[in-house]
Amino acid sequence: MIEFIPFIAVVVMVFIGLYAVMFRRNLIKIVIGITIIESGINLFLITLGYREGGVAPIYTGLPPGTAYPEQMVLPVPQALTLTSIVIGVAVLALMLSLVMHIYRKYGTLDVRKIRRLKE
Amino acid sequence: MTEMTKIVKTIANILFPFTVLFGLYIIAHGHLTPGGGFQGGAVVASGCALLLVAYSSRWVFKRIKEKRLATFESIGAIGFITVALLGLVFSMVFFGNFLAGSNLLFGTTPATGSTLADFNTGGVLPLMNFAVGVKVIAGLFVIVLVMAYASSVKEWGQ
Amino acid sequence: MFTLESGSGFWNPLIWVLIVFIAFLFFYGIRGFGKSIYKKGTEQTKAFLSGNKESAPEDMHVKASNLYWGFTTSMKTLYAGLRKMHTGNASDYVLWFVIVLAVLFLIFGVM
Amino acid sequence: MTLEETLLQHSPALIIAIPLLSAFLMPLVSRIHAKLRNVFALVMLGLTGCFIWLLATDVLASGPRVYIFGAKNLTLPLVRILFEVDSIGIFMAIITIMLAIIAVIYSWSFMNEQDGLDKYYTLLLLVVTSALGMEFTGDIFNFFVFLEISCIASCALIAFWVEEGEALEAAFKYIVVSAIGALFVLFAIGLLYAQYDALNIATLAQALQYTFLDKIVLILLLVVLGMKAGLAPMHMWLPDAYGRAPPSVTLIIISATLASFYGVLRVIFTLYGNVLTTSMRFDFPLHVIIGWVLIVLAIVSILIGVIMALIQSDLMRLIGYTAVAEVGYMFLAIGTTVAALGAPYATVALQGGILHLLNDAIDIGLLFLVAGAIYYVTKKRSLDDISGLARTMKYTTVFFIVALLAVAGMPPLNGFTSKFLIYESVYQLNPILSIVAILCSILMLAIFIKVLYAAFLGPELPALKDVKEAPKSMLLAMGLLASLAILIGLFPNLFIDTLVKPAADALLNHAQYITMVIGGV
Repeated sequence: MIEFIPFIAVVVMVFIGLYAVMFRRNLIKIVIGITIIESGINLFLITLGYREGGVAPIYTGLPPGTAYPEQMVLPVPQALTLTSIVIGVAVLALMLSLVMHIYRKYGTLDVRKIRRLKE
Repeated sequence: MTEMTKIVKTIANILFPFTVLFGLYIIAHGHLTPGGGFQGGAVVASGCALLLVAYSSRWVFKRIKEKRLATFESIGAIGFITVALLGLVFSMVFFGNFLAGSNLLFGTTPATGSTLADFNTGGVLPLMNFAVGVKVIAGLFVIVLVMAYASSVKEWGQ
Repeated sequence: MFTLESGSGFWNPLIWVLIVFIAFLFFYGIRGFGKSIYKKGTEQTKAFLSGNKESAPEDMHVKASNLYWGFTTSMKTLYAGLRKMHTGNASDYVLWFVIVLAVLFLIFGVM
Repeated sequence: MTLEETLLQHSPALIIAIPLLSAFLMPLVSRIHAKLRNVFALVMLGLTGCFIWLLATDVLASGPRVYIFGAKNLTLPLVRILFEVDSIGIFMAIITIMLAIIAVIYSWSFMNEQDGLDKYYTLLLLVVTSALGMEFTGDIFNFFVFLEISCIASCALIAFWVEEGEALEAAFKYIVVSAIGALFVLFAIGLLYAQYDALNIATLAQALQYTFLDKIVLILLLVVLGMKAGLAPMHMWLPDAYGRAPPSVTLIIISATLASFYGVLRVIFTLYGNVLTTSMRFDFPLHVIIGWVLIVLAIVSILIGVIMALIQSDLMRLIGYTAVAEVGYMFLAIGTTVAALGAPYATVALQGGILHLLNDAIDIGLLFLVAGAIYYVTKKRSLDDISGLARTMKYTTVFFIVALLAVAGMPPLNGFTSKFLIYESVYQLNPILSIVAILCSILMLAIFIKVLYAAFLGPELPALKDVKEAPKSMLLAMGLLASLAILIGLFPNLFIDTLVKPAADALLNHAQYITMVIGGV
């Protein structure tokens, strides 16, 4: 059971993020919601690569007596997570700068009032 | 953002070189330990953000031009792709590691097994880490700088 | 080479072009029977509106949103529904995405 | 090895590397001289086009090509990033580079009064790079990375007219929707990696078992990529983004959208190609369910796109809704192919759908260029404020009429050839679908007749007395697309035999795609 807790956390985080995006009105909160989803998915990837009692996959820094490569955690999901984090930073910066510009133009952060483009 | 008190400034002055040094260490050891260009670059950029918080964003904006940072960012990206293209030239494959095992710069072959890390290994990986590091330092710093500056000015962009 | 086969029919653009060309020649021939009394820049070319004066271009201009008035009016209920659907709210865009995901999960889950 | 062989061998990498390198060289180049920037972008895209041409001739003649990054040979386990280029990938690449070159030609005059153009060209080249990467990659995680690059870069381009609040709004909506979508793609990739320990599309396709998790992956990938391609009812970002981006940018975003559509094709036909005939409950094979789901969504897209376009008064937004309908036609063709997998008309439907990809890019692109030309000379967006432009903009009117007939599927223009194939094959699956498609095509003609009347015919307004014809580079860009539309319309077989049929075969014959990688180990 204990090994499922990260996955439950992933689902909870994704749903909290989706809730924030769908039902919160403030643009900043929507942006926060997206980052929560992203963290949930990063947690999912990290959990995939984790091995019970594994060590960090540093080739030259193995503790004496560890079997190589059976006791290392998987490095590929970590690489995926790193890439995802890097992309997340770019998306976050872009979204926040758009929010700043939108606030300047619309004078509000309420998502229900930012809909000049409809129908 | 306005200037902060003298205490904050002094602490920032002391911490700034160490933060930058630590970031550069992470960039340089990217091929041996966890970390690399992006992580180290983020640490250096957060050191620069420390300056932004302590001194005002105007103070930083006067000293460092946004255009120059953008140029550095391009140089980082160009360096990365150039190394990849050099792999195409020297080892006939894009992103090829032409320096590994050549006993030149970063070219020695590491000993197998659990040994001490040898800095002079990794082939083109450290070079790519440096390129990415330059790009990330410049990129993240310009993002933070422009955002901080823009939110401190009432009628910005005009 | 120029015939596009679809398994149950075919389409040859060159035959089509040929037919249009022949039709054009035909009508051009008919046009030749008319009298050539047309003169540019005379009263002939002015619009005849039952003796009324031609109004200013702004008044004659039928705006684009007034076109197809009949169609949109008769489809009023449909358009009311579609307008309600296109709220322009960014949250609703995500909501639609989640709804489609949920419906597909349901379909694939049952099947 | 001769020089040509060497270039050919490395062309998949170079096709990505050249636009990427030139994107980051752009800020430095534009410091030298402003005009040099335009020339540089055009030359670099032309060079990329040459490599695509070189690769296309080889791929069409002798089958798919694999390119491995960072190593000469494949070794197990397959953790290498690799590109796999087959006929459908090269077909998409040709569309992308064509749109990119035309967009750069168009922006020469269209954007020359703007500032910040170095960033504009950098982002434009990045979108081109990412679209090409999505089309060539043989690695599903790499696909995700390129998808994210394309969404970030095109979002920044949509907000390029930053002084307009609506552009920012459209960009924000686009980034919210596509960021969430891309995260779900990453989630799906994680699920695939968890089960099969691989990220390579060919290896995954080989190992796929259609377990419960694979079901989730399939739905996530289909819905997200469908959304990025503009499938209703998740299409709402599309008219916003298309309508508010500069028209030259819209052309590039069309290619990114089509790359997402290519992703749908790749997921269904290659990734799930082995399990499409799996029997589900009630003895329905999987492909029938996928096919009918796609068909229903496609019909909804066509209807919503056409009906909503009828009441728009903003010209670019109107074209955006028609683009939704056009995407619907493509999905209708793909849905028919999947639902009737194995039947002779399924191949015809697939050919129609793939040809419609090209035609959609040309027609919608041409319409946006015309709308951009109108905006450039009148500075007005609404159709209510313009009238009688045919008197002063003769060439633009001609190009608009070509685009109108093409997009409405009137013979002998290109829209007709692909729609003809789609109607004929869909009719054999279900006649009602075909009738709906034809009726919506007629409605589309009505919509554009309205635009023709409102913008080009009618009385000449005094406010528009001194408008001039659009500048030469814009006319050249429109002329290129219009002549392509006529060319494909008159000689459809030329394109179908050389490009479309190999592409359709490559999709249906997924075993070849898999053995290229698995057999190469």
